[in-house]
Amino acid sequence: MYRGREGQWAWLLHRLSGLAILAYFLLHVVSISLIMFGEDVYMAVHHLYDLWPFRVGLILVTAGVVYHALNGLRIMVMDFTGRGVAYQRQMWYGVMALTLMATAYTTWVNIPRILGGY
Amino acid sequence: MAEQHIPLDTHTTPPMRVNVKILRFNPETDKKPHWETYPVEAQASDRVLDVLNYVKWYVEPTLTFRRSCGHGICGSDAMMIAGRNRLACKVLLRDVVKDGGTLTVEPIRGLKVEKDLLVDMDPFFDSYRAIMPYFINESPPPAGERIQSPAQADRMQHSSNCILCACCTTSCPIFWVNGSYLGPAAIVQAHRFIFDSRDEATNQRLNIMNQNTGVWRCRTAYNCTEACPRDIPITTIIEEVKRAVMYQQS
Amino acid sequence: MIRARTFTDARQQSHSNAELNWWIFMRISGLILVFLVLGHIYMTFIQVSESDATYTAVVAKLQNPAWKFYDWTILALTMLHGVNGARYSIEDYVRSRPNRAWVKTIFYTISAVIFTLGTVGLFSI
Amino acid sequence: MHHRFDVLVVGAGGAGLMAALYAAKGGASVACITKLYPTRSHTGAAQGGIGAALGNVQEDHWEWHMFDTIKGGDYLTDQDAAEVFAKDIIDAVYELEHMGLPFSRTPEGKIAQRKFGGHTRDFGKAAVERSCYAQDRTGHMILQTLFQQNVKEGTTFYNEFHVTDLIIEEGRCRGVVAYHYATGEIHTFHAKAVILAAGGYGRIFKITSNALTLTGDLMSIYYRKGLPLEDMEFYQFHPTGLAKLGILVTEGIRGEGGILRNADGERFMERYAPTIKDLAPRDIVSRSIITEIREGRGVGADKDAVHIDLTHLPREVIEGKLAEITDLARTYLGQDPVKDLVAIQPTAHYAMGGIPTDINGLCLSDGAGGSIEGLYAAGEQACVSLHGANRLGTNSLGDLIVFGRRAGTAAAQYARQVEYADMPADPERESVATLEALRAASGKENAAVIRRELQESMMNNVGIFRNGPDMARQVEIIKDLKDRYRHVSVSDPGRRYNSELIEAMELGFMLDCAEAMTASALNRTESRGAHDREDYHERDDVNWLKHTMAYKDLNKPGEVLIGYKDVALKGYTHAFEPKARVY
Ligand SMILES: Cc1cc2nc3c(=O)[nH]c(=O)nc-3n(C[C@H](O)[C@H](O)[C@H](O)COP(=O)(O)OP(=O)(O)OC[C@H]3O[C@@H](n4cnc5c(N)ncnc54)[C@H](O)[C@@H]3O)c2cc1C
Ligand code: HEM
Ligand code: SF4
Ligand code: F3S
Ligand code: FES
Repeated sequence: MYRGREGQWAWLLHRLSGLAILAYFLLHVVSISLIMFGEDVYMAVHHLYDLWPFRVGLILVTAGVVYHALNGLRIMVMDFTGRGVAYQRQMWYGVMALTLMATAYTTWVNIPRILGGY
Repeated sequence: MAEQHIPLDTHTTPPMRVNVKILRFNPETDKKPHWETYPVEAQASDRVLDVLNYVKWYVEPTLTFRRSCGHGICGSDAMMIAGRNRLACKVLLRDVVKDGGTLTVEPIRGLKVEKDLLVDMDPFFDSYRAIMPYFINESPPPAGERIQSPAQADRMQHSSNCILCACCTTSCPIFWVNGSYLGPAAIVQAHRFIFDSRDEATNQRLNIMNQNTGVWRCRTAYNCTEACPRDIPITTIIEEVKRAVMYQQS
Repeated sequence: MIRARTFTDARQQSHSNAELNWWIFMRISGLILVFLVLGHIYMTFIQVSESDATYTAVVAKLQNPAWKFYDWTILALTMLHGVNGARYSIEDYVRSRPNRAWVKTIFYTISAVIFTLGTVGLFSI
Repeated sequence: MHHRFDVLVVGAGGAGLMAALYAAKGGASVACITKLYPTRSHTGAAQGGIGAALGNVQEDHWEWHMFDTIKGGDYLTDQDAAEVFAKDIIDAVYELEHMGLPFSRTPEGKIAQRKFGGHTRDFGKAAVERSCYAQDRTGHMILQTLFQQNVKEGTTFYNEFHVTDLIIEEGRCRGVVAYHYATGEIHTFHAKAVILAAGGYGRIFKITSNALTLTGDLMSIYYRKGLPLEDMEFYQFHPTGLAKLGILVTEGIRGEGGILRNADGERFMERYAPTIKDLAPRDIVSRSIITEIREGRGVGADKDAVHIDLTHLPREVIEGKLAEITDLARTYLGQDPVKDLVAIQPTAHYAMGGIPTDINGLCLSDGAGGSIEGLYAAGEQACVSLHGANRLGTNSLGDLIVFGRRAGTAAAQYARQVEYADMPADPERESVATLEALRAASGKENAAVIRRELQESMMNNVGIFRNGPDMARQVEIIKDLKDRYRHVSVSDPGRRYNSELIEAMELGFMLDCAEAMTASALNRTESRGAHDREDYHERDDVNWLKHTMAYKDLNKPGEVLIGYKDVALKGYTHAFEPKARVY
C-alpha cells in the first residue's frame, strides 16, 4: 500500500462511501418503488429491513453518507478557496470527528430499536 | 559571536546497520519481480542513493537505477522509498529507517518497469509534451527584455521549479490505474505558462486542461504534493488551474 | 495536444466543456443533497425507526405534493450525482476502451430503469 | 541501426540545447544525442546566475565584463573570445528572456542582477551587479527553457544513447557511434556536422559538485584519436561546497553578503583580498580556505572545513533569493542558514580546459591552426579559452549560451555548403570491440574500487595545491590504475539497461582525462589562476603565457605529448596587458 497521508485516505473513503451509498440507493429506490404493486409486495420486502443485519447496515450507510457529505463540503472549500487547501488536513480530521459523532448518535438511537425488534 | 549557535558536527553521525530490501526485476531473466535484501553498514546521514550505490558497486553490480546529480536537482532517481515516492538522493537514511531496521525500495508506480528501479519514462514525457510546454508569444520582442513585475514573476515561482522527476504523477492514485490522466507534473508545467504574464497561448492551454484527460481527473488526493521533492504546492496549483478554466469558460 | 488515435479521441479533443459542467454539477448537487439526504435520513431513520415506514405511512406521507417533490428531487439529483460519480470510477478503473464502453452502457441502462421505476412508483400514488 | 542528420549534437545541457536550436534555425535537420534525458543534464544544477553587462541595477559596460573575464582568467584568456563573449552575452540574455525564461525582476520589471565574485565596475574598482538570475536556480531555468524551445522546434532527441566513438577520417568528422542503453544496440549516426557538448569531468575528483555522470566521455574520445586537449591543468575548485558532500553552495551567498569565518570566527578573507574580501574570485578564495585549514583553523571533526555565515542576513533573503541552498543545507546537514553557520569546503567544480576550438566552436587539431572539418564543440567540455586559467562565476552559463549559439550557427552553415562525406565501411567496429572486451573481461578488478582510488589520489595529488613530486607520483598511479582497468570485470551479461557496463566504460574515459590533466599540470612550472604549484609559486609570463595542448602518445601507451598554443593577447577593439592579479 502506498503510504499516502490524510489526502489519500480522504479520497479513498470518499470514493468508497460514494459507491457504497450509490449501491444502497439503487436498491432502496427499487424497494420503495414496489409500493406501486400494492401493500403486500411492499411490506414483504419492507419486513426484511427489520432484521438486525439490515439495521446495522443502515447505520453504516448513514455513516457513509455523513462522511461523504461532510468531506464533499471539504472538497468544495478546497476547490474554491486557497485556505481550504492549506487546512485540508485539519478539515479532514474535523470531518472524521463529526462522522464518528453522528454515527455514534445513530447507533445509540438505534440500539434499543434493534434490541427491541422495533 | 558568543551568542551565535554553533552547530553540532553533523558529519560524525552514528553508524547504523540496515537491511535494504529492493524490488528487483530483470525482464531478460525473471518472470516477475521479486524482493532481495542486502544488509548494509552505513551512516545515519547517508543518502539512500549512497546506500544503493554501495550495493551496486560492492555487492550486486547488476542492480540498476537512474541517478546523476546526487543532490535533488536532476530528477533521475525517483523511487518508492519506505512506501513513498522520493528522490533517493534527497532522503537521508536516518529519516526513513532505524538502526537494525529494513528499508524497502521499489520502482515508482504506473510506468512500465524496465529493469529493477528503472522505469519507462516515455509516457510521462508524452504527457508533458501534450500541454505545449513552451513559451508562446509571437509578437516581435522589444530590443531589451519584456517587462514583468516582480509580483507577476512570483506567480510562476513554484510551478517553474519543477524538475520533471515524476514523483508526483506516479504517486497519484488516479494515474496508477489509468495512464490517460495527464497527471500533476504536466499540470504544473501548464500552470507555469498559463500564469506567465508574457505568454499568449493561455486559452489553448486551458482548453487542454479542460479535457477529460486534464485537471478534472484530479480528485485532490494530495499524494503529489506530499511527494514533490521541490516542495511545489501541487494541489494548490491544480486547483488554481481548475478555477482558471472555470472562469475562462464562464 | 495528445495525438488523436481514434474517432473517439478526436471527438474528445474537440473543445468541450462537458467535464467542467459535470464538475460544477457535482458540487452544486452535493450542496443541495447535504440538506435533502441528511434530512431524509434524519426523518426516516433517526427520528423514527426504519420499520415505521410502512405501506400506509408512506402512502399517507406522499399524499402531500411537497413531499413528493422533495423525494423526487432527491431521486433525480442523487441519481445524476451518483451515476456521474460512478462514471468517474469506471473511467479510472476500466482500462480498455471497448470494455469501458460496455460497462458504461450496461450501468447507464440499469440506472435509467431504476430511475424510471422510482419515478413511476413515486407518482403512482 | 543507422541514422542520418545534417547536424548532430552530442549532449543536451545548456550548450547542446542552444546549439541544437540554432542549428535548426539555420535550416538543418538536427538530432540531439544524450546519455541522460535532456532535463537531467547538469546545467540544471547551476544556481548563481549568468553574467551580462545589462546595467539594470548599476551602470555597466561590456568592456568592463571583458576585462574582468581576462583578469579572472589570469591573462591566459584569449582576448578575442572574451570580447565576442562580453558583447554577445547581452543579446543572448535578452534572447533567453524572449524564450520565456522566468528571470527574477527588479522593481521596474527588468531582469534582476546581483553581484558575483570577480565582476567589477570600471576595470576593477568595485563589485558590480552583473549576474542575471532567476532566484538561485538560473541553470535549472535555462535548461528547462532551452529544452522547451527544442520541443517547440521539434528537435529529434535520442535519449539515453551513450556516444562511444567519433568517426573522423581525412580530417573531417562524418558522424558518431552510440550505444543505446535500453537495448544494448549500437547505432551509427551519419552527419555533415557534429557538435560536441557533453559537459565536464569533475567525477575524477573525490569531492565534487559535478554529477555522477560527468565523466569526460567526449574529451577522452577526442583525445584517444591523438587529438589535443587544451589547458587541462586548469581545473577550478569552488570554495563553497557542503562539507564532505561537495554539493555546491552558490557563490550567490557571498554575493548576497555571506561571510567566511574560520574556527576562531575570524573573517579571514580580509587578510587575503583586502579590497573585495569575500567576493574575491574562486581560486583565491579556495586557496585561502585551504590555507586556513592547513594552518589549523578549520572547523568540523576533521578540521577540514570553514564556516559560511549568513546569520546577519534577513530571513527573507535567505529563504527567498537563496532558497535552493537553504534547502540543501537543511536537507543534507541539518543546518539552518538562518541561525546556523554552515560548514563548507572547496569542491572540484569546473574544467577550464577541454577540446580546443576557435571562436565559432570549430575543433582544433593542433596548436598551429589546424582543425577538424565539420566538428564543433561548446560548453564546459570545450575550450575556446574564454576562461583562461580560472573561470569567473556566471561566465560558464554565458559560455554555453554564446558559444553554443555560435557553434550551432556555424555547423548549420557548414552543413548547407557540403555534401555528406562517406562513412567508413564498419564505423561501429571499434566501439563494438571496446564494449565486447569489457563484457568479456573476466578479471578480478572492481571498477568502483579503481574509480575510488583514482578520485582520492587526484584529490590529494592534483588538487588545489600542487607540487612536482606528488604529481609525478600521480602519473605512476594513473598508469597502474589503467593496467588494472584492463582486468575489470563486468558481471552483468544483459543487453538491456546494462548500467554496470556503462559505468565501466565511463571509468575508462575518466582515466584518460586524469592522465591528460596530470601530465599538463606537471609540465606547467608556474602558478597561474587555478593552477597553483607550491614548488613554482609565481606566475611566469615570460615562459608560460601560452596554452598547453596535451596529446596522447599513440605509440607509447600511458605517455602524453605536450604542445603549446599562443594566447590571443588582443581582442578586436580592446586589449588588456597582463598585470599582476590582485583584488
Ligand atoms: C553545482 C554547479 C553550479 C554551477 N553554477 C553556475 C553558475 O551559477 N553560473 C555559471 O555560469 N556556471 C555555473 N556552473 C557551471 C555550469 O553550470 C556548467 O559548466 C555547465 O552547465 C555545463 O553545461 P554543458 O552544456 O557543457 O554540459 P552539461 O549540462 O553537463 O550537459 C552534458 C550533456 O552531455 C551529455 N553527455 C555526456 N556524455 C555523453 C555521452 N558519452 N554520450 C551522449 N551524451 C553525453 C549528457 O547527457 C548531458 O546532456 C555550475 C556548475 C555546477 C556543477
Ligand atoms: C449528501 C451530500 C453529498 C455531497 C456534499 C456530495 C459531494 C460530492 C462531491 C463534491 C463529489 C465530487 C468529488 C470530487 O470531484 O473529488 C462527489 C462525488 C461522488 N458522490 Fe457525492 N455527495 C453527496 C451525496 C452523494 C450521494 C447520496 C451519493 C450516492 C448516490 C454520492 C455518490 C458520489 C459518488 C459515487 C462520487 C464519485 C466519487 C469519486 O469519483 O471519487 N454522493 N460527491
Ligand atoms: S512537480 Fe514536483 S514531483 Fe512533480 S515532476 Fe515536478 S518536481 Fe517532480
Ligand atoms: S495525487 Fe492525484 S488526485 Fe490530484 S491532488 Fe495529486 S493529482
Ligand atoms: S540524482 Fe539527481 S535528483 Fe537524485
